[in-house]
Amino acid sequence: MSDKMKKLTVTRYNPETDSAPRTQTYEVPYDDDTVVLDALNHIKDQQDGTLTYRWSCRMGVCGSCGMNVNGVPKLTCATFLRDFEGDITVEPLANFPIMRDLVVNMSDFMEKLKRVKPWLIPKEEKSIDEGEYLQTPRQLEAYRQFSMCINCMLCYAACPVYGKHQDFLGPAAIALGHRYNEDSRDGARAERNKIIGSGEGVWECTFVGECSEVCPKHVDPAAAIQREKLANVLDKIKSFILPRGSSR
Amino acid sequence: MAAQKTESFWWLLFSAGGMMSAIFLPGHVFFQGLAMQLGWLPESATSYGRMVELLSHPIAKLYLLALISLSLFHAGHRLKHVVSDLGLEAPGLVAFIFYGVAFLGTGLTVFALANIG
Amino acid sequence: MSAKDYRVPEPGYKDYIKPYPELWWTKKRPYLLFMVREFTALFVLLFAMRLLQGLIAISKGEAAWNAWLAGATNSVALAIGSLFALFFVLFHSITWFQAGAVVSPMRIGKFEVPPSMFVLGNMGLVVAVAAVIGYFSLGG
Amino acid sequence: MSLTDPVVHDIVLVGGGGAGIRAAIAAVEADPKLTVAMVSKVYPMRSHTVSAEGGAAGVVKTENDSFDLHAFDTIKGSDFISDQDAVEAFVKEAPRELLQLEHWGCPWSRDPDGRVATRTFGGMSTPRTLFAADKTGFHMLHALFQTSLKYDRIVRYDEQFVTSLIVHDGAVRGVTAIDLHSGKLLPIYGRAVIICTGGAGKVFPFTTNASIKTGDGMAMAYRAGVPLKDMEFVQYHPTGLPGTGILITEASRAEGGYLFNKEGDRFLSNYVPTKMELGPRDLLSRAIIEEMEAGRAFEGKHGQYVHLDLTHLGEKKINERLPFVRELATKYVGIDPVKQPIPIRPVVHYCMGGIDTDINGATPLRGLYAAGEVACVSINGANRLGSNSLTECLVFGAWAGKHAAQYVRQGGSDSSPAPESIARDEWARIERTYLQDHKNGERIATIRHEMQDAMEKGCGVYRNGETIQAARDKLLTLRERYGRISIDDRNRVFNTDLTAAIELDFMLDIALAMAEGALRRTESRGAHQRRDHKGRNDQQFLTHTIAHRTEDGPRLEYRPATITRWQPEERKY
Repeated sequence: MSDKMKKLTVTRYNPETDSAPRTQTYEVPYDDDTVVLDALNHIKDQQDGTLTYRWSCRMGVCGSCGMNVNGVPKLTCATFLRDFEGDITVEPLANFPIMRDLVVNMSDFMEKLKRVKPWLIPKEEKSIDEGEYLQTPRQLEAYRQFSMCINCMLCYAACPVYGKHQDFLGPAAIALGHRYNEDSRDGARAERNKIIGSGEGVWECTFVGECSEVCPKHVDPAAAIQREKLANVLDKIKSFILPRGSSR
Repeated sequence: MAAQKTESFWWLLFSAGGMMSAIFLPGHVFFQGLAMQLGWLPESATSYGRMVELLSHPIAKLYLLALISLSLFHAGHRLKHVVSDLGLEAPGLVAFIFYGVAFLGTGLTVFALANIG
Repeated sequence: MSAKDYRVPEPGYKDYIKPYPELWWTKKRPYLLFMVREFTALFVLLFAMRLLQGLIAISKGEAAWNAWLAGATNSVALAIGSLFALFFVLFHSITWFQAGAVVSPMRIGKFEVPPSMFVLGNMGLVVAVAAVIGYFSLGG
Repeated sequence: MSLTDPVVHDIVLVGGGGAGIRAAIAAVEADPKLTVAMVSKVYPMRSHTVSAEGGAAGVVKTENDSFDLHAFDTIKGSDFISDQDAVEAFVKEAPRELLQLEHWGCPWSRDPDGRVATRTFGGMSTPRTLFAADKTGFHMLHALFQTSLKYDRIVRYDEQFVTSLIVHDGAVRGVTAIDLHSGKLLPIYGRAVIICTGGAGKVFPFTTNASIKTGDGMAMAYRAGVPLKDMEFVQYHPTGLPGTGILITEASRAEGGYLFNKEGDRFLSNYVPTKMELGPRDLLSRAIIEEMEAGRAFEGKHGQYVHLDLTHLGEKKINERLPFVRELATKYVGIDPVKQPIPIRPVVHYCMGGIDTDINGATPLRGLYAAGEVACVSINGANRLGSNSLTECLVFGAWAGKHAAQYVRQGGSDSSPAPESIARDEWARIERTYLQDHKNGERIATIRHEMQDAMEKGCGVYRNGETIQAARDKLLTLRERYGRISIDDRNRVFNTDLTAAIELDFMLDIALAMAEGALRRTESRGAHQRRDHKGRNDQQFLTHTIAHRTEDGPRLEYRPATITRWQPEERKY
């Protein structure tokens, strides 16, 4: 590392001693390759072992190290210090309860994820001995983008609807439901729609669109949600016109 | 607060109205708004006789009904959310007012159109 | 035993929950733009009502129409209002088509139409529609 | 109170990655009554399986391929010390498991006719590697994790840091775990325990491995008296980004990428002329090091490197098959592989060794099973072939789960709870070992860095007796200095300073086992290359190294590798 130094103002919260979060400023050396996570690791290793945050893969795929950097939800392993003029503020992801320092409690999402049934429910069961379900590259392309979600929670931190209404299923969960709905092998859209099409589902979304802006994997959850809205309405119209046998 | 169960119905009207107003409203705002108010429209074009003649055509009636009614539902639905975004959480009342306006406006449009020609 | 009987120990310490700011939409530019987008609905509402007002005047007969028309022509105040309305209605059109490009991306054969082109194309449509409206409005 | 009331399950599973989740599903499907506690120090979808990129091998397409061919490739790749019975069983089960994943929704890349697509990996003689673009591990892990959500009997204990195995009367009875949220020690009892905690790449400084890969499971088993097998074999992946060690997948070579030295030569023609870029990883890593030593590598701010050139593949193919490579190279080294070659160098990637298990995943300790990178069956021998490890997670994960369930059904380890004192003693040990305040105590980061440095110097791509000895001596000193650590954080909630200290404790054990194994294997085989003992010595070392933990360091034994149908031959490509 070079001699260049950067000031990081980091949120600290220790539930055992603090009643509310406070901030602490550290100074770290950096060069062109230094990411925010490296800076935090430097602090933890050399200056203050009590600084608490999550991280793992350091290559933008495990989804652990999401934080608000200068107010914007970011994967800190892919956010370079060189891109910031002046000091940097590092806060825990917005809209989540803070467990400690930069660690947020995401059990709400884990609960919600399960509710959208994010697993394949085949149109017709096929035994493994019969081989794979056929799926053309084009059919794969129909849902591929929505299968790229790494559950990093940046979209939840960017979503004002979730900020205000914690019952909202939220961008990532709905996008994953959409991913299975769009999978040519799957046949359980109606079942998932019970939750995705409910009051806590797509209808709470006002399409602010920031979820898609901050998504590091270009999943575009906003698109998933709007498409689920449209599909839900079209289904209703269909079942209104053809009351029976209109599963899809 | 979870959204209403009927939300998908309102959303359908909202979307239809959004599309209608996005495509057609700018032209009307320009001509029936700005141009008319600045006196750019020739008198012959706005004469009572011509208006009635234009509006007597069933396609014109249908078009205006769709435009006005759906625009009202579009706007009502959106404003319902704006009010909530501004921090006023009274979903039942707000919905009643905005959708009420849209229904009332639709009724008046039907009534007015029926009385023309 | 059902799985639900198992409990991880209670932390005994409280997570900190930050209240959501009332004026959240003033905190970030994209949020503000979102509010402006939503706010366009007010002008859609007002202008739809204005059209309705004209219709009612026509339906009431020649005198009512002429009176309404007299109020509507050469009115600087109304013209300024219309200018605002035009701005917001156009803002609505653009953002609506942007949203449309997200909801159902357009393909022509194998070619995926990029959102900017989709918006541009649709704005062209708006202009064409306006020309038709103009044709009738100007007495054609 | 630092302890909490224990919880009881039938099977306790440590680790929530590819092998772990597969084991959990296999266990609950094998027996409709039992419950599995899936205990992980991270949320399962954060597990390191997520970082695997290139693919998973299996004879799904039988045109031009056979089980024997896959087995032979694997055995030859292993430099002939994999157990051939295990390899045969593995290759036969592989296609089934890959198809099972397909049935669970994994978005495998497809051929135009809708069948799963395959690519050729290093050391494989035919295209038999299934892939999901270049995010295979990510897609497999998420498909597994999301599928696991439908089983109510898989009870997740997320962010619970397991500190030790509970062993009583010669059988494993569960684990003790620090619940990170409360900071309390939670005893989790079960009638069988499966360990799927992955490898220990973090004992080295420069690795593709995530920060969580600290060998916890290996060390816990080792401390509980279970031997570690073949620990000296550590694989260097030939293509990592300099500086960060971020993995640039072998798939980039499978799709046609070339390696060039400074002089613009495809230098592999001097090393693996028949396979070139698709040679096995150990040979390629060595070739790159040789180029560096001969002064034919580029010099950069993070040391020497060579070029991985994809430019001739074209933008379309790169976007379709290698989008993640493009994303990583662009983001982390500022190079767009469509236009420029990527700088790469060998980087620590995988532990061939691990907990000594049989084909069923069973270890010598009653009730204890292991699968995935943490285990050594062994199918990987001295060098694993790329794309065998994801399949290994599935095949052996499933078998470990199934056999653990069977063991439980047959009574399992005695279900009467182990004495409470075990958990109490564990907490006392934690306080004594990690939470004591030593005046001018050692920082754990310092010891960790010195350990990693010692391992890189002593147990790198090339080793010799002296450097290994120096590394071993250094590790012994570090072990002693570890007794005087002083951590900054003495709070309960989410104490990552404490968990880092425990991880370092684990890693020191693992590093020592690696060094000891390397020191005593006086030959060169696969990933273990000694400058002072060149060439393979089949007479003496067609064997597995079995390391037992003692207070004075590892005690080694040797066990012959199982040879069935394929006799060792010279390994040429």
